[in-house]
Order: sequence, then structure tokens, then C-alpha cells
Amino acid sequence: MTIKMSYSDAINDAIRLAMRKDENVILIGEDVAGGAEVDHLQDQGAWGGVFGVTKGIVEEFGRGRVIDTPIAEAGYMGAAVSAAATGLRPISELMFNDFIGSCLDEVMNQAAKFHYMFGGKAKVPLTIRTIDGAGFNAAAQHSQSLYALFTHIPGLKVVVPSNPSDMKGLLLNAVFDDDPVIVFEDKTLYGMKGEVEEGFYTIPFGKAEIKRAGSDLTIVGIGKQVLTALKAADQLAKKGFETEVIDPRTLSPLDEETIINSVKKTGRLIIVDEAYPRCSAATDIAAIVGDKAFDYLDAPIKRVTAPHSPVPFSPPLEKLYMPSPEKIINAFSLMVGDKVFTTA
Amino acid sequence: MTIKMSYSDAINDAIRLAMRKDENVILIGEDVAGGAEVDHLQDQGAWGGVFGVTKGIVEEFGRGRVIDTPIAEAGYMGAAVSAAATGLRPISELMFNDFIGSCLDEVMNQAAKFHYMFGGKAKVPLTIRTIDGAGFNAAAQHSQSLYALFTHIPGLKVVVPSNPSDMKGLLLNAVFDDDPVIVFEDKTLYGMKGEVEEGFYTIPFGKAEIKRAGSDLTIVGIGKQVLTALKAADQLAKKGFETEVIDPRTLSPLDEETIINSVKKTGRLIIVDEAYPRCSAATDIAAIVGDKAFDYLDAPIKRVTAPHSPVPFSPPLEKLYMPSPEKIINAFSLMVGDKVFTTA
Amino acid sequence: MQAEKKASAKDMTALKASWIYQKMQEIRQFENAVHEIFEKGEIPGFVHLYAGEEAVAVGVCAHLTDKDSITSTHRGHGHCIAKGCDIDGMMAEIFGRSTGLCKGKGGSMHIADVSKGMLGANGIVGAGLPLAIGAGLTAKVKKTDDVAVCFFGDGASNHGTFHEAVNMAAIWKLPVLFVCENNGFGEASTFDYAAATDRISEYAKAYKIVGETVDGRDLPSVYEAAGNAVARARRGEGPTILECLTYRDYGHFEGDTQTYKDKDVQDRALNEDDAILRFQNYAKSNRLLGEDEIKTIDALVKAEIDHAIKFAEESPFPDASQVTTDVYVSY
Amino acid sequence: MQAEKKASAKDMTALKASWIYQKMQEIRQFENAVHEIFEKGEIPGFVHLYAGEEAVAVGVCAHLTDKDSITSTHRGHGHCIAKGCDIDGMMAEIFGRSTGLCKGKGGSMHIADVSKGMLGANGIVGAGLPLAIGAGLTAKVKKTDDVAVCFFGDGASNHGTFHEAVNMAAIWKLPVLFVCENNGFGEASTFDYAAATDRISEYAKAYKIVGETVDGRDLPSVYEAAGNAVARARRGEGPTILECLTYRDYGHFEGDTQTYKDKDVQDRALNEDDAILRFQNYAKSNRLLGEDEIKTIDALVKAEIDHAIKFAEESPFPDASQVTTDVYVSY
Ligand SMILES: Cc1ncc(C[n+]2csc(CCOP(=O)(O)OP(=O)(O)O)c2C)c(N)n1
Ligand SMILES: Cc1ncc(C[n+]2csc(CCOP(=O)(O)OP(=O)(O)O)c2C)c(N)n1
Ligand SMILES: [Mg+2]
Ligand SMILES: [Mg+2]
Repeated sequence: MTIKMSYSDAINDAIRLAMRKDENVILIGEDVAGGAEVDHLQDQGAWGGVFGVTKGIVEEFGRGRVIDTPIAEAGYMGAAVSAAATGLRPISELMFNDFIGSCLDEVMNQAAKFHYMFGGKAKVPLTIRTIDGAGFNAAAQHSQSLYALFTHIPGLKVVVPSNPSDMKGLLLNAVFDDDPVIVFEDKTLYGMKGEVEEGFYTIPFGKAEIKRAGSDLTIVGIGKQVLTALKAADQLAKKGFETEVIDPRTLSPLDEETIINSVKKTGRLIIVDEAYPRCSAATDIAAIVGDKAFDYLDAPIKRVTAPHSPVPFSPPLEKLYMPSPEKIINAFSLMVGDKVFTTA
Repeated sequence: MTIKMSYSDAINDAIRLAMRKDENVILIGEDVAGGAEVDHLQDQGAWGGVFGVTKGIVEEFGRGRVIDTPIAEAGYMGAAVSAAATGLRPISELMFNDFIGSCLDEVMNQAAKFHYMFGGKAKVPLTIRTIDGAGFNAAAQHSQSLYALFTHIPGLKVVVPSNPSDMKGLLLNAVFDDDPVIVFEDKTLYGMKGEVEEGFYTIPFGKAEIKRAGSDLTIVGIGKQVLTALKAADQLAKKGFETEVIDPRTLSPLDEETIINSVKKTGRLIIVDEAYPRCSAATDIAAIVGDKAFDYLDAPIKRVTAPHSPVPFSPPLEKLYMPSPEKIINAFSLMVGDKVFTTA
Repeated sequence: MQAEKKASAKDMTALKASWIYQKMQEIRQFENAVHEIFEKGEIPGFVHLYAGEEAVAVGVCAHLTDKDSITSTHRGHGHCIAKGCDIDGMMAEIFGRSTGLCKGKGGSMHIADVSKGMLGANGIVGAGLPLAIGAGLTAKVKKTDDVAVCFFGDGASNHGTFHEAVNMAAIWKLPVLFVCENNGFGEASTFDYAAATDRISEYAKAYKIVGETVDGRDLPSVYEAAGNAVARARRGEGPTILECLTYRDYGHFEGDTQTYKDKDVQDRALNEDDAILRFQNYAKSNRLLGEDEIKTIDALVKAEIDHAIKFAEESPFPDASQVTTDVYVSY
Repeated sequence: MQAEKKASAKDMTALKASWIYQKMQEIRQFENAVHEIFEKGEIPGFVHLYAGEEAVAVGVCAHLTDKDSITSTHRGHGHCIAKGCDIDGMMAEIFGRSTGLCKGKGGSMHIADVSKGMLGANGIVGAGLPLAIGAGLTAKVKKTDDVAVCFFGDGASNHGTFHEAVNMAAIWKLPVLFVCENNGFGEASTFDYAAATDRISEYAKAYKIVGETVDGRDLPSVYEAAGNAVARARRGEGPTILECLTYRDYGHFEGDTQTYKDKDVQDRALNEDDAILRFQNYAKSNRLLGEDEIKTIDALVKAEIDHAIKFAEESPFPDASQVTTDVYVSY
């Protein structure tokens, strides 16, 4: 049975299901309960996170398992790492992924490396939830999409859900995975509705989803950019080109096979990624496919990304900053020769 | 006039020249003077950094401009950022690049973004010196090469000198550049000797150097891996293949033109990078060249990198972990067909 | 060293009082206007209002010149105005227009004007603390008598940068004033919950520096304590932690439901404990400002704010080319 | 709450004293051996020796079981031994052999044994402080009476994680003991230079927790103070900062020229102020250990260390496949 549910509610649902299933699951972060220790405030009035995503969870599970922290990212993230190493399964919220600057060590040098450095004798079943994405005019320090930084680091798993149903299944998979996982929640998707399976289910990591089949072009979209890719595919279909749109769902591990198989069929690849362009998920996928599907490529692999700039505040600038169906179509036109489009 | 000088001495020389030239240049970091405030210790006995690279500089310029800090990376790096914004030209040492986890915010969200966020009205002429590189059995938290993280971030310039002469010229260029720059010092190169021009000179950013000319293969080496590339080129030459070896010198900006022109000539590219393989400088260059030199490629672009693992401690493991001439030659043999080598 | 005369609010001149009152009004009216415009949906992004805390920014900045630096927070409008940023340029920035102080690229959370010594509002909690150290270091290296003031919240006091920055300022005797705006909340969490200490000024003892807590809704108290701290800093006597107990009249950000607020406390803050009202009374009873002068300033400020809104609304958005300019000075 | 009996070094049994002395000797002889082997060039990488500070690790760990956790530092050998890590496995790890506690993948700076509650030596200064909070949190959530001990240096006390961790432990009343090994130096910089405070235990007041400074070369003082702090933590009375004044007999790392050290201080530390000598005297004068027993333990430990070296030297290096195993539990 599926029900219609927002991306935000899917997260809330997943966290509750995880916490019901295993009492070692805790939720920790800044204002994740929200409104801690104010006498007149009952739990039901509490914020539940800066976007209300975790609202009500403290009511069900209490302050013992839903823990508001001081503004001390290194402190509580480090705590979550060793809580994981000593028997809990913490879900630790880094409010905005832009704040990783305050706690990268805990993620990169501790969580990601314990298992390896300690010869496989420790495990860190930690899930980090964090908000990314531009489009809210939240400016340069609250709009970044920093998943490439984490994909670079061995020992971490990186999840970029593009819709409510994937979010729920991937988040549940993260919580019960024995490695540290970081899940990116695009802030502009919180209101997105979709059909979501009721009850507990997981979606495995490293399995891409083909969102639309096609034979002329493959587009890989990262996170929200799957939606931009689908819009571009619609427009291309009107011009007679059939696009295969792939949502990798996780960047680490990456389902190379599904992408490569698609490119073997279409001969063309565009990667759509709203993150910064250098040393990015887009270059990563381009390099892998360019190597492993070299003989099948009919045109250079194109990347439609943000420019090499911080995210601007001003709404028209931010709009220009982002990938768009038009930019994708332009890239495609470069691949196949302009005149196709000028005559269309 | 050139003199023979080590990589380490070239750094020391550059810092002194910069500090003599401009009294706004200061050196700040943990133990950069070394042995602060011990009564019996004269400045000449002070450490000068954990590898002695800045030894003697405090003697010449005094404690007012050579500033030992507490172990507080966020604190002193943030201080260096705004010291730069208010009129100084700080050279701030992040002892090991692995410690960026304690001060990424100051670099990524402050230094890199001030100029843009403030509409071009502030500048941050900050130079960060930091140590990277495996090969010293320094294990997972002291052996990383994290330049990809910085190359990803718009607003930063990223410098990876492979020899004493480049180090001096690039470091001097960094200090007098008006943007934030991070310079990577490979710890295993400190003892490397080379001919270095005396006195003040700068090497501009974004200009690659062709270390060896060739027509059969292009190898781009990052930092120390230029040396591995040169060794491989020697061995390939014995088998009759002429390799062009390119040292990009700076990853941001990147001299795409020199690399692309070379690939247009050779039709083949290998990138040698000892950093982690995902979302890396290697994938970055592969993606760019794969796009812009698509029609000239005779074989897939190969990346010879570390595996997707933390750096192991044990010496034989660390050796296996690193790129090597053999791995480069293997990659080349895959590109041209094995039998060339079996018959050689 | 000869004993220095202590600053006292009693020494405040009528001219200073008039400047202070005008700045407080500018902040209040600016924030009220932004609040209304935001509700109408004309302002994009995240906005955090300073209304209610005016006595802190103004009481401190009253002692500063353009050569002194301040670092700020996500709640930065008040600091900007008190430090002398252009109000038209601020409003245009919040509207995302090309005439904004940052050409529309920064927005509310990143307003800056380095020429005024305003080193930027900051979206990262705790980031301003080390930045203040850098400005203090510049003063020390260049041997000026400039000071650096760091405004930060009670929430920020729990961040590691607080400890690192205060310790560095203390060991290097930097001319830095740490002004904690303790409004009782970090987002929806209370100070009482999040901090083990009762008073942020308490930390000063361990660092062997001066620490003081004052009523941050009482302009004269802030003015006096800040005056003494700034003077000490200029004399080379090192840093001070000045904790100002205050309250934010609006929510954490615009759109906040404020369920965590106590109605009675809020009522008191908006009425008898209002910082502007209290300063009006003080200024009147000390014959610094008359009723007429107050009315004149109120009206003048209203005109300023109206002008700023009009200026912002009529200004163009930035040109498309602006997306990728100003990333580097040169590249 | 009824007044709890205070722990006293006087209550130390002969059995405990014997355990303590053996652990101290194990650390000392282990470090001396590593020092020699390093000089010969047989040990790779960076090595930081704990010799001289034995009374801290042993005096604290004497109160812990395998269910209690400790976090450690770059100078971690002493903590490992005191917490019961296998000495053969430790030595093999430092040699980079497959039989090492971490299969040779971690080395000196990353020795760990989670089954013993040893959460790892750590190459990142200050990293252990938040990690200790997590172990304390697990105890709280699982409602056990386990405690977490964080060993950290005087240099680390200036890092932001110190403030963040102590504050969190205090507000949540976590069963955490913060043990500062104040050896007067962070690398080559002195504590006096780098920290504004005279005593790290001074900070405790602001956090409203217990803070105490003891002579860290005096085992009974550490033992007593740690015993009381651990008992408080087990009773749910929250964290303690315990500062132990000590000295490291060797350099910061092996290879350090130690120009920053004062010869007289070093001499005193290596002779009359030696922690092991002082404990021998204490144990003898309190009739806890006789001269014979001491000699027996010394010899036994020598055999242990010799065995460990032989074990390490004869162990194979890890297999090539080990480069890429253990990155993930599953991928
Ligand atoms: C490093 C970091 N963590 C968290 C946040 C999210 N955040 C923004 S404002 C805020 C509360 C700040 O509280 P306080 O310092 O008391 O300032 P106030 O809002 O009360 O003025 C938080 C948690 C942030 N912007 N940066
Ligand atoms: C975050 C970080 N900064 C700097 C270093 C380099 N470093 C290693 S040990 C050390 C000194 C530590 O001093 P202290 O905490 O007093 O410990 P001690 O060495 O005296 O035992 C420094 C600066 C590091 N490893 N991690
Ligand atoms: Mg606050
Ligand atoms: Mg120390």
C-alpha cells in the first residue's frame, strides 16, 4: 500500500520507523526536538528542526532519545561517532551541509577511518542527515551542495535522494547500515509529494534507478537535478530524441554498471549536477564513463553544473546559477550539432 | 644565478624574501617559530615548524611577525582570514592538510567567499601553507593529499609544487596574490634538491610546465607524482614510446590549454594522482580533457591514483597504495594493447 | 601605569545621545519595515531581525570609529547600522538589487562594508569570533590603537571558536571586545539548556581577563561598560568579555512560530522593558533629549527608511554577468 | 542523597598496588624499547612516547573495567597498556605487522581495541574530547553505569573541542572524566605561552562542574582523585576535569631535538621526580610491595616486552590484499 507523502514527511516517517524498530537508534542535533527545556512548552509545541522535518518525534520517543544539542557541531558529531562505535545507531543532523566546516574532522578523520585504521575491529553505524541545495535564496553559506567532498573520502557512503519514496527507503537503509552514511536532503524538495510505500522498507545502496528509458541520450541527474533532467527529457522528446534519465541515488557506492550500460546503448551522456564544477560528482562520473565506455561514446560527455562561483543571493542570479532544462538542451545540441535545434 | 637548494630551503627562502619585501607579511601557525616563551631558549634554538622548514625566520623577523599559535586551527585560521581582510598578507601554516577538519569553515565559507559575498569589496590575500602526501608511514590521519577538496571550492587557488624552484616562485606568487591561496608541500619532497634562482621571482598561476616532450602519450602528474610520471616516461622511452610529462603546478586555476594541446598531439592521457580516486583532481582533468579533446583521443583516459581507501600505516601496504611507474606502464599497456609490452 | 578615569554614562553628551537615539530608531524602524515587507513576500531568503537588541549594537559602536572593526552574526542588520553602513545600500542588498552594499550577491546574512570596518554579517554561528582576532592582530602588527569588536550570541558561546578566540586574545593581549548578545535563545533552544554556565562573563576568570554582565536593554549600562572595555583595549590592556542580557522581539528568523517563547516575558520586552522606550526615558530625565527632538528624529528616520525601501524597490536586479564576477580578484 | 565515602589512596590493596606497578613498568619498558628500536630505524612513521607520564594513565585506569571507555591521543601507548590492550599486539602494530592490534593498518597513532574499551589513539589533537562524550551518551541512553574517560594534553585544552565537549558533558551530566595530562608542552610551545589560564581545572567553575589539579607524577594523588571522579560519574553526578601535572621524559616525537627543554627540570623528572621511583617508594613505605616483588615484576615485564619485540619482529607484514579491505563493513 502506498500513500501520498511529502519528502519531509517521508524523512519523519523513516526516523520513527527506525526508532521503533531498534531502541539503539537516537536522533541528535541542533533543535531536532526543538525548544528544549522551556517550562511552559510541551513537547508537541517543539520546533522539530529548522524546517520542522522532525516535528513530533520527541513526543513519541522522549528527550532521552531525541537530543537537542548546543551549537557545537564538532562536539555533538564527535559524540555521535563514538556513540555509534560503542553500541548506538545515531542519526545525527548537521542542519545545513554548509556547516561541515565546523565538524569535518569528526566525519573525515574519525567516522570514515575508524573501521580501516582499527583493522576492521570497530564499526561506526552512524547516519548523518544534512540539508543541501540552492534555490531558496539562502546565499553562499546556506545553499551549497557539498556531496563531492564526502564522495572523495573513502569510508563514507553518500546518499542523494531525489523523491519521497527513495528518501524513506534510503534513509532506513542508512540507519541500519554498519558504515557511516551521509544523506543529503535538498531543502527545495521538502514539500515535494510522492507515493510512498507504508511501513518499513529499505532501498539498497549502489543501485541506480532508470527514471525514464531512451536510446538517444543518457542523462544522469544528481539529487534534485533528476527533476531538471526529466524536464529536459520531455522537451527533447518533443524534438524526437528519446532520453534515458538515471538517478544514481547514491554517489558512494556508485552504480557504474547501470550508467555504463545506458551509455553503451545511447552513446551520449550528460551529467546534471548543481554543485560546483571542479573535482565534482559530475567530473567523477564523466571520468569513469569516459574510461569504461570509451568505445561507445558518439560525442563528448557534457556536464551541466553550477559555474565555479559561490551561490549568489539575488534571485535572478541564483536562477541563472542553477542547471536548467535549457542548459541541458544546449549541451545536447552541442553534442549532436546545432542545426537539429535550429530547424526544430 | 641559480644555486642548489632543497624544497624545504626554497620555502624558507621564499618566506624570508616575502617578509623582507613587505612588512605586512606575517607568518602564523603552530610552532612556526617554535619553542615560544621558554626563558632559556633563544630564538635560534627554536624549532621552526615540525619539519624545521621555517627555522631561523623568527630570528630575522622577531616574534611580532612570526607568531606561534595555540592548537586552535579554527581560531588562528579565522584570525589569518580577517587579518588579510584588514590589511596584512598572512602566511598561515596548517601543519598537516589532514587537520583541515578543524578549520574548513574558515577556509571554505570565510576566506573563499568574502570577495564574492561582499560584492567584490573585500579581498583576502591569505596564503595557507600545508603539508600533504603519503610515503612517510604517517598513517591515515597524517598522509592524505586533500587538494581536491580545495579545488572544488570556488574562491580558492590551489598550488601543488613538485620541485624546489617551482615551490619558491609559486609560493612568492601566492603571498602577493590578492586571493586566498593554498600551497601544498609534499612532506616527502622536503629533502629534494634542485637548482633555484637566487633572489625574488614569481611563477604565475595557471601555467603548466612541460617537463618532458613526447608524441605518444601525455602524462599529467599532480605534485610529487610528476616524478613518478618522469620515471615511467624513462621506462617507456626504452620501449620506444615518447611521453610528454606535464606538471600543472596549480590545480585552480588549471592550465587546460597546455594539457589539451598535448593530448591533441599524443591522443593519449594518463593522470597520476596519489589522492583518493573519487571526485578528485584526476577525475577533474579527465572530464575536462574528455570533453574538450574528445575528437583527438585514441584511447580512454586512464587515472593512476590511490585506491578508494584510507592510507595504510604498514610500509609494504603504503607502498602498494601509491602510484608507481609500474602502475603507469600497466595503464599505458591497457591503452595500446598488451602485446607491445610482452614483446618488449 | 597611572589609573585611568573610568568612563561613565553620565559623561554622555547631548550630541552623542542624539546619535545614539537616531541609530536605535534606525535599527528598529529598519527591522520593522523588513518584517512587514518579508510578510508580503517581497524579500527572499532567510532574514533574522535585530529589533529589541538595539542598545547592544549602538551602545558599543558609540565608542568606535571607521578604523575599528566589528564582526557580526546572522542577525547583523543592527550591527551594520550602528557601525555606519549605508541604509539604502543595506535595504537594496536585502532586496537582492545591484545597488546593494554587496551588489545583491550577499543578502541579509552577508551585508558588509569593509570601508566602515564592518567585516560582514555571517551565516556561520561562531565564525565571527576568530575573525575578530584577526582584526585585533592587524592592529597589533601595524601598531595602531584600533580595536576589534566581536558580536556573538549566547548560542555561539557554546561553539569551539569561542574558546579558541578568547584564549588567543588573552594570551596575545589583543585589543578585542567580545560582546555576547545573550537573548536567552539559540534558535528554539534556551541558553539555560544549552550552556552549563549561568553567565558567559564567568568564563573570563579562567582566561584571566575582564568579564562583565550588564542589562543589554539598558543603553547607558552597555554604553558605560563598552566604553571602559574599548578604552582598556586601546591602552593595550587586552580583551574583555561583555555579556549583554537582552531579548529579540521577533522570532529567530522571519517565519518562526515562536512556540518556545513565554508570553509574559515577550509582553514585558515589548512594553516596559523596551530598549528604545527606556532610552527615551533616560535621555529625557537626564535632559539629553527633549520630546521635540525625539519626534524629529523619529520622523527623520521614518523618511530615511521610506527612502531606503523606495531606493531598493526601484533599483535593478544585478546583470546576468554578475553570477561569475567577483569570485577572484584575478584568475 | 546520602554522603558518599570518599576514596582514598590509603584504601589501595596490595593486589591493586601490584597491578599498578606492573602497568607502570610495562609502559616504561615498552616506551624505552620503542625508543631504542626507533633509533635503530626499525620502526616506521611518527612515534610519541608516554614515558614519564605513567602515573596518569595507570592511576586513572585502575578504576575502570573493560566496559568503561577511554579516548586517547597521539601519545597513546600508555593509555592502551593501562586499559589492558595486548602488548604483543601493540608492538606488532607499531612494527606494522599483520598480527598487530589493527592488523598493521593503524600504527602507533591509531592503536585501538574497542573490546577493551580503548577507543583508539588519535592523530588529531582534541578529537578525543567529543568522542568521550559519545561513549558517555551511550552509557546514559543504555542506562548502564559505565564511565568514559578522555585523556588529553595541555595543548589540546586550547582547542575548541575542549569547550564543546566539557559543556555538553556538563549540561547532560554525563559520566565523563576529562583527564588533562599537563606536561607543560604542546610540541615545542609551552603551556604558559599557549593558554591564558594557569590551571586547566580552573575552567570547571564556569561549567559548574568539579575541577581538580593534582601532581601527575604522584600515583596515589592521581589514583585518589580519579577514584572519586569515577565514582561521582557512576553515581550520575556528572563530569569532572582532572588536571594532572606531569612531564614527558622523551621528546615530543622520536627525533625531536628538544631544544625547548630546561635541563634542570628534565634532570629532576628523570631522577627524584620519576613517577615509577616515587611509586616504588610509596608502595614500599606503605608495605604494599616489597623489594623482592618489585624485582619480580621488573623481570616479568622485561620478559613480556622482550616477547613482544620478538613477536613483532617475527610476524609477517600484511598481505597485499589488505590495502583495500576494511574500508567498509560492506560496500
Ligand atoms: C555553525 C552553525 N551552526 C548552526 C547554525 C544554524 N543557526 C543559525 S542561527 C542559530 C542560533 C544562534 O543563536 P545565538 O548565537 O544565540 O544568536 P541569536 O540567533 O540568538 O542572535 C543557529 C543554530 C549556523 N548558522 N551555523
Ligand atoms: C588538530 C591538530 N592540530 C595539530 C596537530 C599536531 N600536533 C600533534 S601533537 C601536538 C601537541 C599536542 O600537545 P598536548 O595536547 O599538550 O599533548 P602532548 O604532546 O604534550 O602529550 C600537535 C600540535 C594535530 N595532530 N592535530
Ligand atoms: Mg541567542
Ligand atoms: Mg602537552
